[in-house]
Amino acid sequence: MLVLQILIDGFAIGALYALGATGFTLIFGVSGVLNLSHGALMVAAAAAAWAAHTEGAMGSLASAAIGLTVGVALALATFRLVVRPIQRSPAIRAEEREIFILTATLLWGILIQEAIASLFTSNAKTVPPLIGGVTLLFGVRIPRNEILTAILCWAVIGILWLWVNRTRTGKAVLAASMNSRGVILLGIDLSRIHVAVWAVYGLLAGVAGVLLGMFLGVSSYSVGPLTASAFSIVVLGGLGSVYGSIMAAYAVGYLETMTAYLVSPAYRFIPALLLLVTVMYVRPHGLLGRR
Amino acid sequence: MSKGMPPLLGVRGLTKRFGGLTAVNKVDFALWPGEILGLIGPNGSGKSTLVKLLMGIEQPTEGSILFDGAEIAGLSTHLVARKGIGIVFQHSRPLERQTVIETILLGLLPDSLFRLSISAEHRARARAIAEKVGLGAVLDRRPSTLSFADLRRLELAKALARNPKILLIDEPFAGLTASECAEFSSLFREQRSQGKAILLVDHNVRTVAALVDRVIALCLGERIAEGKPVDVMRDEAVRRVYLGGAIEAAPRNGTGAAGAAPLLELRGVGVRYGKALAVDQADLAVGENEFVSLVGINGAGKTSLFNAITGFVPHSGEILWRGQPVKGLSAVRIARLGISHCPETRELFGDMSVRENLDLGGQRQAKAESDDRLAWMFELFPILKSRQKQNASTLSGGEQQMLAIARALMTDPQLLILDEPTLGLAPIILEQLSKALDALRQTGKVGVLLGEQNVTFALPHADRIHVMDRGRLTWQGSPDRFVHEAGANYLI
Amino acid sequence: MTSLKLPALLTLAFLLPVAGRAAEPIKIGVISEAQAVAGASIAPAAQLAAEEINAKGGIDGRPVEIVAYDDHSSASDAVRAFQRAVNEDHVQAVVASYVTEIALALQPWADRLKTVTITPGAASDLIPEAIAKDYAHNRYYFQGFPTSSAVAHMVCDSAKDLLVKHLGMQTAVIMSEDAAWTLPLDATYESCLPPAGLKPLDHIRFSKDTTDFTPIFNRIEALKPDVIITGVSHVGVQPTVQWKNQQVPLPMYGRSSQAINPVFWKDTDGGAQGVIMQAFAAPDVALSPKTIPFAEAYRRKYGAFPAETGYTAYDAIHYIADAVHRAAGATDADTLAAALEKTDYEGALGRIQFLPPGDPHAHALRVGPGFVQGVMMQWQDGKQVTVWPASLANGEMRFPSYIVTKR
Amino acid sequence: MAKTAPLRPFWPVLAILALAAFLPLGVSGYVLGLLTLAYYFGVFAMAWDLLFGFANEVNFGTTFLIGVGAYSAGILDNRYGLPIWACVAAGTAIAVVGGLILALPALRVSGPYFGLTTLVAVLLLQNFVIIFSEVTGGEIGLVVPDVITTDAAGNYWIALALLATSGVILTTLSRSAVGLILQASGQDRIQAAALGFNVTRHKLVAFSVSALFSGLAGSFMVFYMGTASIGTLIDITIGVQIIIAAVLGGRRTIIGAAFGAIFLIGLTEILRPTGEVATFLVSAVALLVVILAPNGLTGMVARKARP
Repeated sequence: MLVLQILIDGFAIGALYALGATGFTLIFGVSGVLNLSHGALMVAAAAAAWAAHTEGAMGSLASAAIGLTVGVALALATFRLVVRPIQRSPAIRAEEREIFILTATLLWGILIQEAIASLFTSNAKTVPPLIGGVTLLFGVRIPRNEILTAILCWAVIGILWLWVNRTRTGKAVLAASMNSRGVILLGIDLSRIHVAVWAVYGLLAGVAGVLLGMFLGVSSYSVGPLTASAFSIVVLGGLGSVYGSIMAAYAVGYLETMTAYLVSPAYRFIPALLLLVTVMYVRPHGLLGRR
Repeated sequence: MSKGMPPLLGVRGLTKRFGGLTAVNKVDFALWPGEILGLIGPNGSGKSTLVKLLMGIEQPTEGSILFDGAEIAGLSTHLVARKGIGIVFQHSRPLERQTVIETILLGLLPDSLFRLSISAEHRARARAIAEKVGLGAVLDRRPSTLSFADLRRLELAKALARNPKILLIDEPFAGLTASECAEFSSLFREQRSQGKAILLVDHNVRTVAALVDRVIALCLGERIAEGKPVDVMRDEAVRRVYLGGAIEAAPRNGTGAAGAAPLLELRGVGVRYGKALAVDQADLAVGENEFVSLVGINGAGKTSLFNAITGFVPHSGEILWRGQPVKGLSAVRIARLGISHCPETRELFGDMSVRENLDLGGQRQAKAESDDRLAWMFELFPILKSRQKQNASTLSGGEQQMLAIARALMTDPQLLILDEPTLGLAPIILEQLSKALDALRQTGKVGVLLGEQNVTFALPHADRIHVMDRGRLTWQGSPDRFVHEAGANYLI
Repeated sequence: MTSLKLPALLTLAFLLPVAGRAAEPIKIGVISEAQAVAGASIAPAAQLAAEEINAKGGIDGRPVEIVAYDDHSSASDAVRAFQRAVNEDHVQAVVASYVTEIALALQPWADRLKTVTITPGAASDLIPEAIAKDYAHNRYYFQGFPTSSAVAHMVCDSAKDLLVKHLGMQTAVIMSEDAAWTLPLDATYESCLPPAGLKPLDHIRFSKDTTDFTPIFNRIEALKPDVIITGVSHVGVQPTVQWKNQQVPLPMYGRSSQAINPVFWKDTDGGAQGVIMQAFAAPDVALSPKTIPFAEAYRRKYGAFPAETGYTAYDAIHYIADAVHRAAGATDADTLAAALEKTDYEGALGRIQFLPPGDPHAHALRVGPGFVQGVMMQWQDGKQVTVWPASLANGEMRFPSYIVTKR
Repeated sequence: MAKTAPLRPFWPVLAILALAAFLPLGVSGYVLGLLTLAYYFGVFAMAWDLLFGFANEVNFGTTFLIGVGAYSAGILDNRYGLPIWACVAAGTAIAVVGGLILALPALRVSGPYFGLTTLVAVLLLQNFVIIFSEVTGGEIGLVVPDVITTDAAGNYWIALALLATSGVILTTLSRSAVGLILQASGQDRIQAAALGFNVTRHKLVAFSVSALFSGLAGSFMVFYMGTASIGTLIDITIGVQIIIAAVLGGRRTIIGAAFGAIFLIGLTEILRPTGEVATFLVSAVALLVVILAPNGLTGMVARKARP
């Protein structure tokens, strides 16, 4: 019974973590950007969906759509207003771009967080679930929405996989993540690819944010922890490796869940953090790191 | 050479493997005090790895390095340096925030954690070293304001400050003018006269011939020749590496296209990297369907010129495509004009399959058209057809090169720029590549601008030859004229 | 940079509204957190109180002026705001913050800058304990909110009536966030629940950064208790929504600070249905004749009912004014503190008195029947229904269908 | 360029210091309090900049060092009643040990990987403070009963002295022989090693020095504030503010970091009347500076100073 509970609960959490981290790693893979406003994007999407439902009296699906739109819009804004000006700035040397992008996206994340707090207060919000009720699975009572969340997460990851492996744009994106110069050589417009990737990233972050808002709820305080968790998972899995991220997401999800069940919910995060430190020492480039 | 006394540096069986690749294979050599030894080899021959092994930057897989009789193989870099080996890196990577004098002082400082002040004696010595290498006038300037030659001087000064017994110098003359080369040469000779041993690393014998006492030639990680510069230049194995064997010209069957209006025309094109002049006043034209070869040793400026044409580096002068200037166009726009660039680095998508790589090349065309071209590519390079599902990174070097060419051709170019396709490839592969190029030439569908250091490979595939040397186009003519006029001088 | 910035600051100081010295207003600084629901009511409620006082002619003719600051929920920000209030804006007293961390951070500053300071919302027992321990240094500090141990006692007292007598419950699991403020709360729960008739089966503390409460609820359910006794403040929306989504068949009962806020229903999208929480004030419960008029006035002015800290901040301004009046207009910290210690004022919260200096909870609010008493409320269909004490109750307990109670 | 180029900012800085020292004669306790806090942040930012400039590592764990130092000092005072100087000394020493622990991953990993390890160090410390709340006071903070002085001017002078001393020592260090080696090691570790320097050892030193000043300032700050809490010392947002201050002031200039901190805290205070949106506005200004003037305030001043 306990084993089943851990298995099921960890599965849903892992799926959410995986979805959140996939976009983060995608953006790093293609444009080399560690977007520290990641958590802010997720929370903004969730908050927008919440507001559309409670303030705008929209249905679950419509408000979720509003959340996704906000996610995409903010991701594109992040790219246009923050990342690209820095990448193109003649005053910033190439080797210093990393610190500048980290600092600027952090600040951008704080801006979004403050805007959310001002508009909707810092209280936690929950997006209305797409479906209600609970169901019994092997004797374990699970909210239907939790099952739907896990399914949706995997569906989105699956669609992403199809997009990257089956469509022209997707393939160009994949190619750009391996060798951006090779893409230019073939006359494929890299800047359009970047826009496409940021849009897809926004969509992923939006879906992750809205689902998180349904499943667990978010507040403006979640911005930092969400960014930190995506960052950890992605680094644990190996930067730029989507498979690594998914693996790491489940490792962290199950470790946290097991700690909460078997040790104490008060220590929930500690084993995962220790795991992270250990992996950094043993495999400095993550579980599936390339180099 | 005083072979009677023990060498300062004795290298035996030195080997370095990176995974499956053997970069340095059982290399033996010795270096005596008061000697300048040249280490030559084409790109990818393992020179740089060898230097890194000596300096402790990479750890050898096997073999021994004796310095003054003591084993230093496997020691970390700072310990090797303290024994008395100094290095001048190929690329200047100056400390951006320190002045010239500070940088030289750095070389004089002991490795102490608690030393705060810099003694007057140190300052005086730093100044003396600066004067010696010709930096006396720029003591308080920062690297960003220095000329290219001064940056090279600074690198040398930093290494000299350590007063090493052995100096490893990687490509000392790249990017320098003739008078600057002479200046550096005399500095090296002076060091030699003081009993220091110098290992000069360079691409070819000619640049260092006047300076070195002895030369070792490396190819594919192995030592292939050793001796006096003139002997090494005459060595059969070395000539094969650089020239690829007997030089032959092959006239094109059918119509040549030299008379047609030029597809690509370069007028007085120059390329600079900061302070280094890589290409100077290049004039060149490629006609419709014409095959033009640009021959020159590594570092001559071929790649820079190609990068200028395809918009990866900015240029001065004029580059015209069908009479229209390309200046200001992005690399993507230029690629879309119909110039396909297949660089020496190949730039394949390693974790994608052969088929996916090719499909990406044909991405901008309609499906049917792309399929046709794919069929043609499989005809041109049959091996690719059987490797379709394999990841590009798992292919052999030759197969990767074929894939790179095929992928470039998939974009339906009117001009294909091929940069060093033979780099590091075995002779058997060269033959296959050669056949494919020949087939391409007979179709008359596309012009080719081929950059090569391997003249034997370049000649049969050319309607015209240009020779490039130190950034300048020094000779042009037909392949058969090249055999008589330029070929003999090519190495020397 | 220093030379550049200072003139700007000084200019700004001149630009700040300086009331005419002739009217000699009583200035009260209010430091709060507008972005947090629990803190957002503090400044508006204080302002309302000041307007009421001024409408009645002020304190013996002197108007009350509120100077508001936002501390963005940061202790160092709050310290700076405090310094600004005292040294720059020369306020006579400060009402500051519902966050315990900030309240504690300001405690030493009340002494250093000799300014009477009242927290309208921090519940930690540490605050009055520090005052009792070092009265000489902390005598300017008052806790305008009951302590967490008082909260726990109230939960136990009500549980005896509502859960044990009424529903026949016998066992409970305490679920609280791992935080310093819950230490005295939990200790009191453990000692007062058994006499009330509820046996604590376990005591689960969880990290306040927890977002997934499934393991916690599953652990609790496995113990088969009759009720979950809560002690949460940093979290609230998330456990509530997950409790509802997972249809945990146990009532949640106890302190849940966020649940008291009128917006909680919206934030949880109705997930709060059936949650029972302890509160010290509610808009429709006449704790005193002043409660409902204040709540209504507040709603008229600001469009929504105040949070719990609105009532305490409103009262705080009034009893500060009362103390100034009793001190015959003297506003130095010592006189004002002495006057505040003798406070006996009927506020919106009930009868306000501070425990005397000798008490282990010196300067904390006196709690109990006849004083600040509080209520138990339950969320029912978007409304907070008062279910305890019987004298104030305006409804019966009702639970969602998936919650199984014995009777 | 003159031969005294490195000494150029000396006189203006001295003038500003002199002016700063006499400030308590002319301004209110509020401005002093504000600057006191800004000075402590200035030390934090300088210590961060030292690590960034010397070791070339983006350290998200600066609040780990501050927190370890400050909490050690605070706990020693709160629980064992040690004299203040002993608490400060012990806090600083423990922070240095923390710095060495933080340096260990830096020897193996770099870039984002190192950044993450330092971030994790902060998160772990935060978790431990909460879990061991009986000792640390948990989320509501730790009361530090002793105080050096309650006088605003006194506290101001202590902070100013600390800022000036740290600034002088860190600047001297950055321009000294060992500083030269440290900077070379940070910029290009292979070249530095090829000149015979033990880069590993120097990196450890850079971390220790950074930790020393972070811990020292952190320890003094708890005695000034009278409390220690996660929100004021350890939280990631504090670390972010410190990084932003250093970048705003002009990275790799040491002294610029101090000005950045004063500017940031000053700006927050100037914008305080805007209430809850102050943080938003401050972040927006900071973001604009980062994007439009990447060399920060010192970069702007330096550019103006040039003809």
